[in-house]
Amino acid sequence: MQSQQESASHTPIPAANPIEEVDTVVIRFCGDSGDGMQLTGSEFTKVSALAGNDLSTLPDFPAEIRAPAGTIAGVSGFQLQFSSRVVFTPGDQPDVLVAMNPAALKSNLEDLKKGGSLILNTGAFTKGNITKATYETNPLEDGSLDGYKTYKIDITKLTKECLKDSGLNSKSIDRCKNFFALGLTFWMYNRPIEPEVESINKKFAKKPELAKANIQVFKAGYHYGETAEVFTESFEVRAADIPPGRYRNIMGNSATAIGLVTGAQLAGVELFFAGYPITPASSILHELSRYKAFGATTFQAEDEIAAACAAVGGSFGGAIGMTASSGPGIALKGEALGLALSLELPMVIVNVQRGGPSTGLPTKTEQSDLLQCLYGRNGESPMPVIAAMTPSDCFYTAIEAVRIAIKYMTPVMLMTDGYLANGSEPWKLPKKEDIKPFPTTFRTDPEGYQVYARDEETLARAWVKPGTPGLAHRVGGLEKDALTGNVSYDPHNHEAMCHTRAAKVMAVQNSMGELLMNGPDQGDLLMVGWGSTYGAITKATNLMQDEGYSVSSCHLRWIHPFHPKLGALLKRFKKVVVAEMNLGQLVKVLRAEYLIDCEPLCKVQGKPFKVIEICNKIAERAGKVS
Amino acid sequence: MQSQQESASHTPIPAANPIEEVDTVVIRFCGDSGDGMQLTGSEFTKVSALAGNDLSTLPDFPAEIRAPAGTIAGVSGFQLQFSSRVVFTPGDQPDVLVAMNPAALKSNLEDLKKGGSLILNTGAFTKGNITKATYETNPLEDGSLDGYKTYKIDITKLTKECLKDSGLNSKSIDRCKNFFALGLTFWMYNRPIEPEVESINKKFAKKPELAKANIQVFKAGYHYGETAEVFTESFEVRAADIPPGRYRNIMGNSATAIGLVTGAQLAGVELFFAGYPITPASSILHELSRYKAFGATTFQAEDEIAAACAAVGGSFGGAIGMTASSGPGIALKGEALGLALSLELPMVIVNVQRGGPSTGLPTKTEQSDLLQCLYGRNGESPMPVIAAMTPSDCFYTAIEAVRIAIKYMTPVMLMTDGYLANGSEPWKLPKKEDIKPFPTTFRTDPEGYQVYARDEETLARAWVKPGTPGLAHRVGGLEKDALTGNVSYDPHNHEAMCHTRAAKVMAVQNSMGELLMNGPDQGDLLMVGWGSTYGAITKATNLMQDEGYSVSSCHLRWIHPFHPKLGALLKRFKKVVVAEMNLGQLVKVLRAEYLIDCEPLCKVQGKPFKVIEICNKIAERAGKVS
Amino acid sequence: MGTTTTNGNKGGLPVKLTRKDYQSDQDVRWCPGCGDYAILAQVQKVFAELNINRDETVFVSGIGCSSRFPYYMNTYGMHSIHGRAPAFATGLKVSRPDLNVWVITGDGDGLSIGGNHLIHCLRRNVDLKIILFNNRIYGLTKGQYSPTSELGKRSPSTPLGSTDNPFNPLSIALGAGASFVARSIDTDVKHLQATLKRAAAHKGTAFIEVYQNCNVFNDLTFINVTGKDVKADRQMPLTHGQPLVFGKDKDKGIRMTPNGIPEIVSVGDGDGQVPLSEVPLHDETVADPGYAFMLGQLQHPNFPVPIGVLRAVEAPTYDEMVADQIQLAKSQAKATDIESLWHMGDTWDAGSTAE
Amino acid sequence: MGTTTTNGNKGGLPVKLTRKDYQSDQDVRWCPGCGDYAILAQVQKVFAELNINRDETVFVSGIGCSSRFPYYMNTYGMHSIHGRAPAFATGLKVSRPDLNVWVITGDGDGLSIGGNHLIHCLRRNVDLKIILFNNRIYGLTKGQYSPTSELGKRSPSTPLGSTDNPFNPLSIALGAGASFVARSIDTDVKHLQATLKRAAAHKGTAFIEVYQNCNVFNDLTFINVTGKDVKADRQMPLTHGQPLVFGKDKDKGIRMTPNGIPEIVSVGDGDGQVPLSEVPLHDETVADPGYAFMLGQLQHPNFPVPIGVLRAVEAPTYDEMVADQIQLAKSQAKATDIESLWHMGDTWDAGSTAE
Ligand SMILES: Cc1ncc(C[n+]2csc(CCOP(=O)(O)OP(=O)(O)O)c2C)c(N)n1
Ligand SMILES: Cc1ncc(C[n+]2csc(CCOP(=O)(O)OP(=O)(O)O)c2C)c(N)n1
Ligand code: SF4
Ligand code: SF4
Ligand SMILES: [Mg+2]
Ligand SMILES: [Mg+2]
Repeated sequence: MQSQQESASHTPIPAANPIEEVDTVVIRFCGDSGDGMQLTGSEFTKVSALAGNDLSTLPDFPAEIRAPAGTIAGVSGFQLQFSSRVVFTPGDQPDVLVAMNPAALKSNLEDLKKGGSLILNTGAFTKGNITKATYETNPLEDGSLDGYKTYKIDITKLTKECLKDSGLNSKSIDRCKNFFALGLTFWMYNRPIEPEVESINKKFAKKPELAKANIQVFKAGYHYGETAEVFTESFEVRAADIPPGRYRNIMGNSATAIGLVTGAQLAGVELFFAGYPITPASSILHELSRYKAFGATTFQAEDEIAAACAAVGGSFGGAIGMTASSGPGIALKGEALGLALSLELPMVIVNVQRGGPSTGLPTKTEQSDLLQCLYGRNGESPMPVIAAMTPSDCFYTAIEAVRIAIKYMTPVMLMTDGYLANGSEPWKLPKKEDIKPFPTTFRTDPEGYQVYARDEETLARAWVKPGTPGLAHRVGGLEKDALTGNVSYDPHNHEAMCHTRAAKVMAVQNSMGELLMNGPDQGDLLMVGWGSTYGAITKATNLMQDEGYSVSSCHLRWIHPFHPKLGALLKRFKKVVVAEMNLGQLVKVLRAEYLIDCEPLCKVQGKPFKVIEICNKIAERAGKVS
Repeated sequence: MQSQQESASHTPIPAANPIEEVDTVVIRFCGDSGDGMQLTGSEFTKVSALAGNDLSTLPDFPAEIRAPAGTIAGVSGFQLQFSSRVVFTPGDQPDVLVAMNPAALKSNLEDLKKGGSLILNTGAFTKGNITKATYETNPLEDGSLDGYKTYKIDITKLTKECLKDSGLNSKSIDRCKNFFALGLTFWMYNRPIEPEVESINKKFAKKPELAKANIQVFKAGYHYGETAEVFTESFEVRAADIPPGRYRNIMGNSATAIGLVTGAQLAGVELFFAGYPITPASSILHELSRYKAFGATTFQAEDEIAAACAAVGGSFGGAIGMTASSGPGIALKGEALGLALSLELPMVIVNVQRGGPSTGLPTKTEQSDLLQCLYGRNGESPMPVIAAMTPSDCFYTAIEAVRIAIKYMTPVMLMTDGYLANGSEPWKLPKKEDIKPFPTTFRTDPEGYQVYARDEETLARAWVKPGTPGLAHRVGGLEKDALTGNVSYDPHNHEAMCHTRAAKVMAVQNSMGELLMNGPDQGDLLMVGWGSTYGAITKATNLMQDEGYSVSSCHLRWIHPFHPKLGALLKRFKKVVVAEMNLGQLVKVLRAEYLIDCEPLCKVQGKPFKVIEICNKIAERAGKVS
Repeated sequence: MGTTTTNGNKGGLPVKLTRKDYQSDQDVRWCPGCGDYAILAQVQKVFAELNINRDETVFVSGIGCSSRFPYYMNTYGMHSIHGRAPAFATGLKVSRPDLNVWVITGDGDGLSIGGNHLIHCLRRNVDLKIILFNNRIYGLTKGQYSPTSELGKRSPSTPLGSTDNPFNPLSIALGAGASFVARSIDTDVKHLQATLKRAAAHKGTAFIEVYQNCNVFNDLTFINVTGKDVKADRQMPLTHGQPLVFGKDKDKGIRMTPNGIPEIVSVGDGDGQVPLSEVPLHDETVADPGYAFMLGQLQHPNFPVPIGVLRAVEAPTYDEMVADQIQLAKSQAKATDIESLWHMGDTWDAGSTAE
Repeated sequence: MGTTTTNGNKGGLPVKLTRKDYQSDQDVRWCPGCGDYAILAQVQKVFAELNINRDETVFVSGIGCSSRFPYYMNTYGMHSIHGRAPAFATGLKVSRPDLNVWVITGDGDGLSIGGNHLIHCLRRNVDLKIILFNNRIYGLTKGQYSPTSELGKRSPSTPLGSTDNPFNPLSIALGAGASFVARSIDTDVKHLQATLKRAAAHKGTAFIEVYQNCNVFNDLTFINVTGKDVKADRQMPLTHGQPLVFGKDKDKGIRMTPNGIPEIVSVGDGDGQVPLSEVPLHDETVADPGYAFMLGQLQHPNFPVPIGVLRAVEAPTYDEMVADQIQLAKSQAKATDIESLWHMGDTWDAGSTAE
């Protein structure tokens, strides 16, 4: 059996044939924050998507808004894996690295595949820039690039040449050079140029002179590839065999935002979202603020506490209250979430995790808030916790969060992370019929109303909108009588209420979907994951299964409570390894719950797992199928 | 072997002999909030302590400041166990219940031992009060008190009589009636009256007319017992065989406050405490604010967040920063604690736990913040967590918290609860020589200073006071370079720092005291506990050992990290049961850590365990020693 | 009581309501003699008088003695967490502008832990009525000094006296840009009723500070100003359009020097006196909050303490502006069905059916 | 650099320091053109001029672009968490009154999430110097509107324009009772230096709002007031003891009506003009904050924007009062050794040795 590891079979090897077919390519664009690498990357993504490739992207932002030009701190990158097969991750190692300046080269070269292609803008390799990048000698000359297929092109100069008659000033001209690089890569991967010309025209509609210049430079780059005899080959990546339908490239935070709106519509309630900006969660607030016409009201609060409280206020009023933040902000919301679960009101809290502790690594990804999400509240404070697996899965998981929140009258924690938030993939747009609505019933009947009386199945109390005649009532954070909801200091009532709140959350098990399995449901090794590690774990498992290893993987959408079938599944494997981007948090919970000696595979580097890292662990722990 | 269960052998049974000797008595005073029951209880405590009894007390406050007189919500109680033996708890069931009004009777009677003594102030059993207490019929008349030795005394009237010539107004006179009850109990337990007369004189030094009246009523109560032939016997509880020395009766929060001051003095640093009032933690702030002369600076902040931050500011300045709160306030401090552990500054956070979730049961006790204390912060945020066992142990545990904080340059969470905070016991005052100082060394040498360079043994970085020449440096919440402390986004540095912070906290294991064991270190059943359950678990274990059960108990002072010997110990028992006042939080952590199928014994009623509840569990789970 | 179940309330809206109709079935549990009783009673009376719909009213509070208030009102209510009531209320009002939302808070709840939410609510001008019960003490936690306690206040946490200058709640509110600011007194039944009515009628955030006596932990703290015998000289009741005068005989007045400093003048036609006609008339509607701020700063013993409405200006409310934007967005939207949201942006056809 | 190690600084105190001595070895990472650079430079220059001891100085900040400031100062420093810098600084200053503590914050950090700590710090008058970099935007999180952004501000979170009224930072500060309140401008080098010097000299909390340009997300937001061509007519520089006049020819003045409302007057000896001698003189030391509040409210386009020191009054500081109490307690204490603390209250002898 052949390994499908990304880097194995499709290095763009020079060949006589001018257009070689490859099945998977990983390309990374990097340069200074001001160099427009995010735009370059997303334009290339768009054309790959239109070509029918499956793909996955990962931007990498610097922590500063605009660190000094030319420094390593200011390097911005965008990685894309596109393929004629199903893609699970943005790729372990780029096959092609486009580096617009020395700092970009310095900080990205170690990731490039041995023998990979390196496109360099030599125009930026001035003495000053080389020093700023902390190089001691000029890498173009000191032999350090020997192991790579290096294309040295003075993009800066070529761009200038191309636009010398444009009438633009030199700063504006310099800003166009990313489109030269884009043109080059279009030629390399044999992409049609018309859609891009159109796209540039659209993007710069308000500045036609810039549109014109960028198009000119883009074409120049393309033609340079064609004619300059620098590249001896170009490649083609065929359309992937993906399910037919209409697609859209989607980033995780967009999918979350759209999913939240969809959830509210499926429930038939208004959406009230209160947020406070924080990286990498802010764009959920930004997106939702543009969906007013779809029933979303947004509120930028003075801080995260106010945001959480305002959301609870919204829920009390009969909207589905929501908030989103990242680690430090979630820490601040703990007290308010305790109130929400004590009031038993529905609510969705999104935690887009980033590197911690404290302010940590704000622009990097991590999964180290799991225990905080499960336990970061005073008292016995059970709350459903679920996690999204891929950028587009954020959509479905957001809907699930709304469903659980309303069905069980409880706040629900929806976990994603920086990798999902900013990463993207093609999303096959669902049909309305495919998604089942879950209409909400507000109680309106005063007859026999008891504020904390419960539904037998879900243990949820009734949701009542203020304004409903005859149902006026008071709720609060003090312990409540199990029926009337009046303040109660009764010892046995309190104990019963603690048990009931826990039981209600456990009842979520009764309406869960399927447990997500990949491979046989028994064997040597089960790889368990949650959240954004889905792609890497699944890909690695598939590869190693193909290599003959007895390994399966199981990915958890529901973390609290666990899926009812999980315990039995774990016990059918000799070994269980949990791969997570923390020091072993899910492992703790699984061990406590099932008394299974599962082992962590940890990575806390602000970066997602590489497929190879997981493969290595599988090779170490699993035997081959006999 | 004879059972030592409190209620077994010493009920005050009427006898010919006027003074019967008993070894243990549990008495509870209860009445309206305005009836002075806390004072009555603490006066009786004082005389018992002076008599050399061992003892333990438990007050029970209503949640309202002064709920309407006569209602159940307004009942205030004070329970005391005193004995000629070692006392572990305030007692499961009172032998004697003094109830000053119908509401007090209603809400306390169910706790009274079958056949116990009931002293009732019949003067308060008016129609109105009976109704307010939600009685449908008069309990004095409807036979509901038949199972008890009931003493019906019109204390209200007797007090009035006694003071009719005092010149006091009737409201003031009525306020004296608790001293009548106190006098009665003094007679019952054969206490000397002089010290109490002195104590009253001292207490009311500024209002001599009240002192006089109270003494008069107190004596009247005493003589009423002697002469009225209502009581046919009186009792004596001999001095306990306790270690010789000077004693002081101490409540948990006082012990914590004094311990914190002592810790700072042992470390040779200033103490800076920032707090925000919250039940039941406020009195730590109150006490410390009176210890300015002992090096304590206190600051009442605008909220808990500011308090935590101010404490970190104090630590940055070279004082030991401290804060104290209860569940909801601790929830608010999470983000600031994350910063403290990222800055690696010493700090002590006291969590005096109360009933949760949310505002919960503010005046009741609970242990449900354990997981919040362990995990309630974003990112990988390890922090030592320790817990005090008894009111006087709060002193030693507070010292231990300071020691760990400074030695390992880390915030430390010190957990107590409402039961410890307000409960009291005699504390044998230590000698200065008995407590080892741990002087702090501040770094002053600029030579070779690296901000995050570490001590090899403790992994602590150096503590530098601003103002030290040549050592100016900057710290912050972003990830830091492992040596220089400069901001670092390096992936491997981040991973290394996460591991180092965890390892540093684990290093606390190297300087721990002994693991606290009671009984053989192997057998059928190990009862594990932490915090305020110490008394009940130990007493129950002792009783059941005496009954021949194979049971030991182990009480955890160090919860994170665990004691290095704990794992091996747990494995030497067939069964492990963890008794805790929550739904099984320590159980989760132990299971995850040691993969041992330990079982929870939970109680979440806002009240401490009764010894009998633990005995029952032991009987269920342990076998008899053959 | 009929179908009464909602923690024991009556529902519906009978023809003419009385104070009792606004009382919930819960026992009121403040200390006997607490000023909170009087405020509760006046709110209930005013609500009855204004015939306010109980089912469309929500009381939101934080934590503190005063914050138990919602439990006693036969309306919808939420006893939330310490200091955050304005935030809950903002979320509620913005998502449900049709409701009548009142916030109850204390000097600790509203000005200590909750100060930030309060000022942000005021600057936004969310259409809420906020009553701050100022007893200059933490009642519920048994007597610690609060942000309105006087400098030097001895309390359990400040045995040698506090070292913090107090806030002036009115100044904080005006500094935040509040559109309606008033002060009243628990025991001044008529004045309190009138002030509550004014707040009820205001569109935007109405902020009322009520001097409230905590007879257990801070008895008589306002007596220097509220005492029957001194009241006339130490209070200056404000009435829109009426001169800024005070004293039993209204013979003293307040005006500003050109340097912007308030001074007391003797009013009358005598020598060195200022004629009544030249005493400034109180104007609640001055756009510049500086005028109201100047009034709010007047303090015993140098000046009389103003009571009544200091400022009441009309301004668009936050909730209204948000509602307008939603309206606008809806009216301009090409589509509002969920599928069109999914399809926003660049889409393409792919997979085997795509050519 | 010698023994340089402390995140790379020099220590000690050479004879005469220059701006460079106050620069840390860290690369400054703000966007090219950001106003923060100018403020950093002026702080460093002023520190050098005043020869401030670097080792006894601590800069504390929250989170935001501006809050990176401490990293660039060769002093002690703490980059804390969002909004809480005044709280950290309060703890530090109260426990270490000997240190010279400065707080750096932004309009989001200091007025949004951190508003409460700011106002409490101001009312307490802790001896801190607070510089608020007001760029009317959230810079670090990429351009959302802030509490000082104008109503209607379009930003990523308010695509149809914001619906919140902005705070006026000076009004908030004065409402909280600040003892020193000033405003300056990033690009006005001399004015900023002078203002920083005044703050450095103030005992108590000194609050300076600095108009700061964020050229990436909110370019030219203050240009209507700071623009070279309009400056003279739209700014009113304040100098203690000098008349409240402005305009290129100083021919316009500000004074108050008896009703407490500011008005612009034409200054001169002509008809309908007010002679210069009758224009009020600026007085920073007025005890009543109402005067400074009135100034702080003056806004473009109706009025000139005052820059400079609005208020500077002497008052005891919080840290000083705390220190005094500790001193007092120590001097009155019968004993201060730890054993006497243990033995406080009722004690007794027991156990077998007790008779
Ligand atoms: C997060 C949190 N911190 C602290 C408390 C404790 N607490 C309850 S009420 C209160 C202050 C009450 O003062 P105020 O708002 O003036 O109300 P009052 O009781 O005087 O009416 C405090 C500190 C709490 N419940 N929650
Ligand atoms: C608890 C928390 N919430 C949110 C953030 C995200 N955040 C960082 S800076 C900032 C606002 C910055 O605005 P401002 O204070 O005006 O500073 P500027 O960047 O404009 O200088 C926000 C929202 C955070 N770091 N921590
Ligand atoms: S403590 Fe004070 S404020 Fe609270 S209920 Fe009692 S009297 Fe009222
Ligand atoms: S984003 Fe704005 S405030 Fe931040 S560094 Fe850049 S220009 Fe300055
Ligand atoms: Mg109060
Ligand atoms: Mg800003």
